[in-house]
Amino acid sequence: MTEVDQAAPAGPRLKAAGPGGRFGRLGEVRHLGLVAALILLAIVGLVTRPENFATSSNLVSILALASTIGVITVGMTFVITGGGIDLSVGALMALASVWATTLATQSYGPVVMIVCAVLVGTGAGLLNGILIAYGRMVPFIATLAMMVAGRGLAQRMSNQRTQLVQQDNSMIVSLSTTRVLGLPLLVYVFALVVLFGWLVLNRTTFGRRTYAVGGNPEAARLAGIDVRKHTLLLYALSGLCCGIAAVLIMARTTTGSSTHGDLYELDAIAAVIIGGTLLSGGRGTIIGSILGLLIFTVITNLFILNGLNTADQLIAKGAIIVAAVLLQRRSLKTQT
Amino acid sequence: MTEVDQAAPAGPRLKAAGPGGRFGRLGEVRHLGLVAALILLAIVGLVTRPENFATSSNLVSILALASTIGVITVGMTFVITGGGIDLSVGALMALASVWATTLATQSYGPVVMIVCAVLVGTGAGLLNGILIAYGRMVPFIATLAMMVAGRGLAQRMSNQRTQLVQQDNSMIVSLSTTRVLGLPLLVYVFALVVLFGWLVLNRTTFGRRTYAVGGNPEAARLAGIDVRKHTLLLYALSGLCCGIAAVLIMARTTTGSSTHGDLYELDAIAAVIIGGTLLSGGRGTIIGSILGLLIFTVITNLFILNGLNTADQLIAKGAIIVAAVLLQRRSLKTQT
Amino acid sequence: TSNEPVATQQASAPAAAPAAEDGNDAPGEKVVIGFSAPAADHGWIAAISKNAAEAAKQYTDIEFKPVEPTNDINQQISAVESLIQAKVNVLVILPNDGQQLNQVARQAMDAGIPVVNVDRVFPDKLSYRAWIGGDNYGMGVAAGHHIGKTLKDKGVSNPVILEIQGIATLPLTQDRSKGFADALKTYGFKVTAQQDAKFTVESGTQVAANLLQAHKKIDAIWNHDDDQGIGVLAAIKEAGRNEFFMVGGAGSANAMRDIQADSGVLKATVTYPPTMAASAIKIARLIAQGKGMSDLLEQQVPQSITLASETITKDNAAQYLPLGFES
Amino acid sequence: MMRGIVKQFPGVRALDGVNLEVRAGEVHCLLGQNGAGKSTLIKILSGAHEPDEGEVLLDGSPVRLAPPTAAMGHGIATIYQELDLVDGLSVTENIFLGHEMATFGFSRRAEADRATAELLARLGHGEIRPRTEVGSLSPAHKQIVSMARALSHSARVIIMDEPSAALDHDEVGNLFRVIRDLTSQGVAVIYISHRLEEIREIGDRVTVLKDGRTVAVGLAAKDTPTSKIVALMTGRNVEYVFPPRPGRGAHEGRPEVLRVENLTLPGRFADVSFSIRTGEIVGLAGLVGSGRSEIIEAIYGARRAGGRVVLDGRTVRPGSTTRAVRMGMGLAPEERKAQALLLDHPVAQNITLASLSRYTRPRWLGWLDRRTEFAEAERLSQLLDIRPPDPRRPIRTLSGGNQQKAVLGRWLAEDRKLLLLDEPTRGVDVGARAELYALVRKLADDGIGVLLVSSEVPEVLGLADRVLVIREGRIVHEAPAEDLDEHRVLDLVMVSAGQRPGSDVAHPPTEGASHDRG
Ligand SMILES: Nc1ncnc2c1ncn2[C@@H]1O[C@H](COP(=O)(O)OP(=O)(O)OP(=O)(O)O)[C@@H](O)[C@H]1O
Ligand SMILES: Nc1ncnc2c1ncn2[C@@H]1O[C@H](COP(=O)(O)OP(=O)(O)OP(=O)(O)O)[C@@H](O)[C@H]1O
Ligand SMILES: O[C@@H]1[C@@H](O)[C@H](O)OC[C@H]1O
Ligand SMILES: [Mg+2]
Ligand SMILES: [Mg+2]
Repeated sequence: MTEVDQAAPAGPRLKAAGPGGRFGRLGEVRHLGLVAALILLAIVGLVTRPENFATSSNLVSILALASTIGVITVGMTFVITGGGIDLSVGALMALASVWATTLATQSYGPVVMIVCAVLVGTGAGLLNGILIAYGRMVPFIATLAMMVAGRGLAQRMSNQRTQLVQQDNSMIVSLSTTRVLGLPLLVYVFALVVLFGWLVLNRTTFGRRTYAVGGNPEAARLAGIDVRKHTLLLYALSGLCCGIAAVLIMARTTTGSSTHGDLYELDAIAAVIIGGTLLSGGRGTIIGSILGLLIFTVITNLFILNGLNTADQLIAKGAIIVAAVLLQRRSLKTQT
Repeated sequence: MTEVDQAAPAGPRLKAAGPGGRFGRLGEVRHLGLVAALILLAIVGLVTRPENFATSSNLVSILALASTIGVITVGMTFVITGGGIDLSVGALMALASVWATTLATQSYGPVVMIVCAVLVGTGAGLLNGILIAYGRMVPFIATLAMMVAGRGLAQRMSNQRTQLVQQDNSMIVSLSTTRVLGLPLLVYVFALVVLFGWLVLNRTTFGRRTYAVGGNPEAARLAGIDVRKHTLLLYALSGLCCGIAAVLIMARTTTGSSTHGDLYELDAIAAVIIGGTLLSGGRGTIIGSILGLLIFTVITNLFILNGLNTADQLIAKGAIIVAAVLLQRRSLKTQT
Repeated sequence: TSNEPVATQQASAPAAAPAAEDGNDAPGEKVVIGFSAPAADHGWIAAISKNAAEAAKQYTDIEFKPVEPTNDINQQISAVESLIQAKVNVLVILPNDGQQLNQVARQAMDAGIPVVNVDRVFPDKLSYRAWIGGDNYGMGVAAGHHIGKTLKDKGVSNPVILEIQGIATLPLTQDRSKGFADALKTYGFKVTAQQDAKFTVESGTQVAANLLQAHKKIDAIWNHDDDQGIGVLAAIKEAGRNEFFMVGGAGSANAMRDIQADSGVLKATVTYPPTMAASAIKIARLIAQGKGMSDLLEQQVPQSITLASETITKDNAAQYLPLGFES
Repeated sequence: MMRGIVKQFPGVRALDGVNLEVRAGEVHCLLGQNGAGKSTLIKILSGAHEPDEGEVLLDGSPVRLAPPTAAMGHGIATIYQELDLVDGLSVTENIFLGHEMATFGFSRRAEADRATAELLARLGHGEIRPRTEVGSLSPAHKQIVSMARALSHSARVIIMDEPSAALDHDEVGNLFRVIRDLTSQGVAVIYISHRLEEIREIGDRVTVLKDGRTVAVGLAAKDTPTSKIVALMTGRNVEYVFPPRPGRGAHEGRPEVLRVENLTLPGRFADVSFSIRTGEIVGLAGLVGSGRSEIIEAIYGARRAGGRVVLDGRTVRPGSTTRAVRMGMGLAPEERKAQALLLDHPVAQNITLASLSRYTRPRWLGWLDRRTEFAEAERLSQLLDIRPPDPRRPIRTLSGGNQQKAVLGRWLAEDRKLLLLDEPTRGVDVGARAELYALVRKLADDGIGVLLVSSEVPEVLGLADRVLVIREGRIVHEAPAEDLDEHRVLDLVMVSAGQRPGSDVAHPPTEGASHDRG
């Protein structure tokens, strides 16, 4: 996608901010708008629902809600920064959750279930990667095909039914019910994935190469980077995240189902883009994506608290997204 | 999106194929794979359901099915070729259909209803364009916001009900029930839009500038093209197509509803991409998009003719998409 | 439909105003009722939300707290959690999927908040105090009997019977299909082909248009849902087919009017009334106030209430029309 | 006529009071080091940038030139330094982009194609077909299309920002013919080039820029001494000279770094065999399109080709640049923007891209020690005198020449066995050239092999130890550089290159540059 931005009459361009949190201050500046939008939403929350919004239990609830899709968003940030896109995330999460909750898998206990979910996600991600890196398919189409087929397979495995996590395997459910220092375990899983993602993207050669592969694949190739292998790994990483997300959704819903993660792809991509990652690749930050996701989650939470009807919610949501983005642009501008 | 393709070990590059049916022979070559895929699907149809598939009524039915989304696909081809994306198409079609079927609008008769649908679509498209071209929002986010808000508005206007086209206005419904030379009128509308789109994209300065704006916006700007205005017009055009599609869906379902056009954005984008338009802009053909769309429509038709269940349909659809794309790549290769 | 003459809209308002003399309707202690349902993306669900809200409005002692309707399980869980946190007195929940929301409903019960479960049922009885819903299996049975009997009477052998389902992944869809198949079996018939749609008008059109091509001669169609039925009928009209008859599902006012007019292929529909949401609110209020249902001998509200699925034909359409919901 | 032009970019004052005066019918040359502000100045003239201060006068009255359409309206056409063509459009469509021949919005395609064919013929390139897609053209042909586009405007002022950078000798002759043609009709041409001999040949007057200021106006192009011009540009006395090379036969008996056997890519090149010994610089001379870049890419593994490539005794598996780099090769590709740079990334990251694993702590983990990395980037950027000297700037904001230095820097971070340099001095100024030449020679002296492609024959002759002459994908001659001179090379290169004339253009005097070595 080419933003018109690039084509806009010169004047000081906004491009100055470097990719990655690489250069301290600049990195912060570019997220200022998102933080401002979040603060604004929080103020709205405090004003409209003083007794509910700022309670610790509500904040925990926001984090728990954000965690499944948050894990997926981390993987998506890598893929998009690396110049690709992954439409199959929701379907892969569903497939992994179904696979892990089949009777056969459940009979081996919770650890095997977790391993199964993670392997299924990673494996399907690898398949995406092979189609794209070695089959040279356009990422949009390859992952769309995977999305469609993944849901189909999940429906078939589950016989279109919801599969309950059995009593014996309730260890998995405890990820959502057990709290440490007031936070359910799954929030820690989410935090770990974010931390891990941030480290890899900002502090390792893998991360640096991701920027290169997304920014100018030809240059990356001529600089000796194995672009195909790298691309393959990016999709596998995204699949891995889907597998982890599957474990979290199993914990939260106590089920595996082919309907899990419906439209997650859109939400995850939206969070990543609103967080400042370029859809054309080469630029992106984990922090931005997570802030973007939190904005969406807080909006939803505010709506829940205020009991808006669906129609008004949607209208308001659209308006808020526009406002948040314009706010972000403005804050960037005044900084440069 | 950067395709890995670009980064792949060289060998004669595939750049040769020109944009548009522009370059006679070359133009045909690039669509060969799609045509081959269609023919293959037709053969499958003939073999599995000889008595149903090749009947004229089935072919008419396929065209009628393709027509609403087909019209939208034409607009989408312009937007994507021009370097953008439009996620709001399904929602805009729904909004236009609802607006045109409110009691107030219906009281003015079918012509006003049609004008209303077209104006609502175009107006909302203009708003998209303003946000993107002048508000400098990323197209993905701006049109996502419009998609969300558009559905909300549609729900609100219709009070979440399905609005029937009244008896007095059945002229609209006759677009679907009246046949000329065996084809329902809406198929002619579809054909006209395709023809119009092809002419504009390939034979007018507007069309050629669309390639420039999408392929190299900076070059377009230096060549004196008003990139912003052009971008604005592209989204308005897409909105216009949504308005026309709204008329067709009203004809087909005899209703206006906020649920119309669910996930059309994904289908339209997929058709455009499978048809060879680059998601990054600068390259695209109307013919390719329509072929891509027909492939999807025929697949669904075949599945239902053969009584496949949804799960298997989805799995097969995923596999067929992959096969079609690989087939297309292969046919391109052997041609160069 | 919202653009029908105003008169019918009024008439279709759920459950006539509470009879004044009924002691149960007399204002009691104040109760806060939390309400969560899927996104109102089609007529039936929209009617659910509206019926609930309107029922609540009739009582001065109810504070009605609806939360964001959503089709995402994860979000509905959060929504219910927020209601638990807000310490409502009683919850009315129509879950997107009973199994997936089971745990959070259980949490509510454990926290001392009684749950009234509507329509899609929780698998664990500890997760709800009362359930009210339609009889999905019964609906299929009713449709199956109507079709089976009609065809038998006509003396058709080996009939082509099509079934257009709603959302395939819902257990209620599977129950409906099972009932349908079981009933047809008693006549020695079976379903020739089955496709699922999504409860929306457009999905009905798309599926029906293709199905009509797959079967050149059809004897009967059962369509699970009258919302998508509008689209199915449009596709039939577009294809110019009329050699068969069709039975609908859920019982929308629109379908009933069509049946009454007897102008097309739609000859009957089997009900699945969204009035259940209004009843659920009343039940929730009674539970919270510790009252029973005055017509029953029991001191308490029953644990489960299944609404009968009735078959509506030209003969009784007029009588049921006021209960039909606008799609 | 421009007066007191100032242009500020965030953090840089690119132009700081520039004056320029151009007369009708003259070729006015702009000279200056990389980053001096030449491109910025002409972007103001073409309306692509708006000046912060200063005014532009046309025929004595002040004019506003932004946006580009305004400049075009005033008869100013521009060939930009970075080729700004649309790959997806045909040659004709690119040429008439923005001023299409159309009736009611419908393109008059046949007419436009005819006009295009005429323009191309005038430029001596009738063989480029109007309907060819521009993306499939070679860089040189793209440059021709850019020129045709500028001509299509029938302008009074044509600005050319390094138009000859992508052209070989023969092509430059053609270009000059066209320029003379234009000036004789009273068109003013503003000409930018880092090749002083071109200025000598075609220029009338010269304006010199240094650090965003005008340091000399209206010097006579033909007879201002080179030393004076260079001193004005650089503020010091640099001699445009090649470093001394080790004597004839110095490399004999040294081990081979590279051996290429029967390298063949059907339709592009065939049976290419040669070798490079440690410490040796081998030059590839040939016309544009003769296949030099493709040979280099094949050696590097970026293209699959038949035959064998042996590096330091080990066969290089074709098709993997990763392996080539790991084995010790480095490539500075021809099109830096498309093939080498991460435009939005800092200079530092562009420099360290190919040697990332050097800065990892446990290598297997890939954990970057960013301090070491940055220090290394800073060292190299100083070594190459990249300006402005701030490795944190996005490389997009550097001038073309400085970007090129960063690309070379990428391969200095790690010990290489073989460097493949494809047009390494394209767009690099005189001062920096001398430094680059010295650097390449030093690398060779330290024991690596260098394969050099350049369209400037003097450069190949001056820098290389041995020269391979390529014609139509085959090696037609091989000799020590001392045994060749420019005329001999041009003869070899052009025999049977038949269809193109161009020999009717006098060879430019091989001004001082190539032969007076220090
Ligand atoms: N968009 C920009 N943003 C910030 N700085 C810029 C931008 N464009 C140019 N500069 C800076 O302005 C100065 C002048 O650059 P310019 O491109 O005009 O140099 P030049 O004389 O054309 O050099 P070369 O010979 O290398 O092409 C340089 O320091 C460059 O880094
Ligand atoms: N992407 C491409 N598509 C089609 N033809 C190409 C492509 N790249 C190069 N060619 C053709 O291959 C031949 C050799 O090109 P190559 O770039 O190797 O020549 P060169 O000697 O390096 O010249 P130059 O100075 O232009 O780099 C030319 O005829 C060129 O037009
Ligand atoms: O949404 C469904 C409705 O449309 C169907 O007819 O009945 C059951 C509901 O859950
Ligand atoms: Mg320059
Ligand atoms: Mg070359």
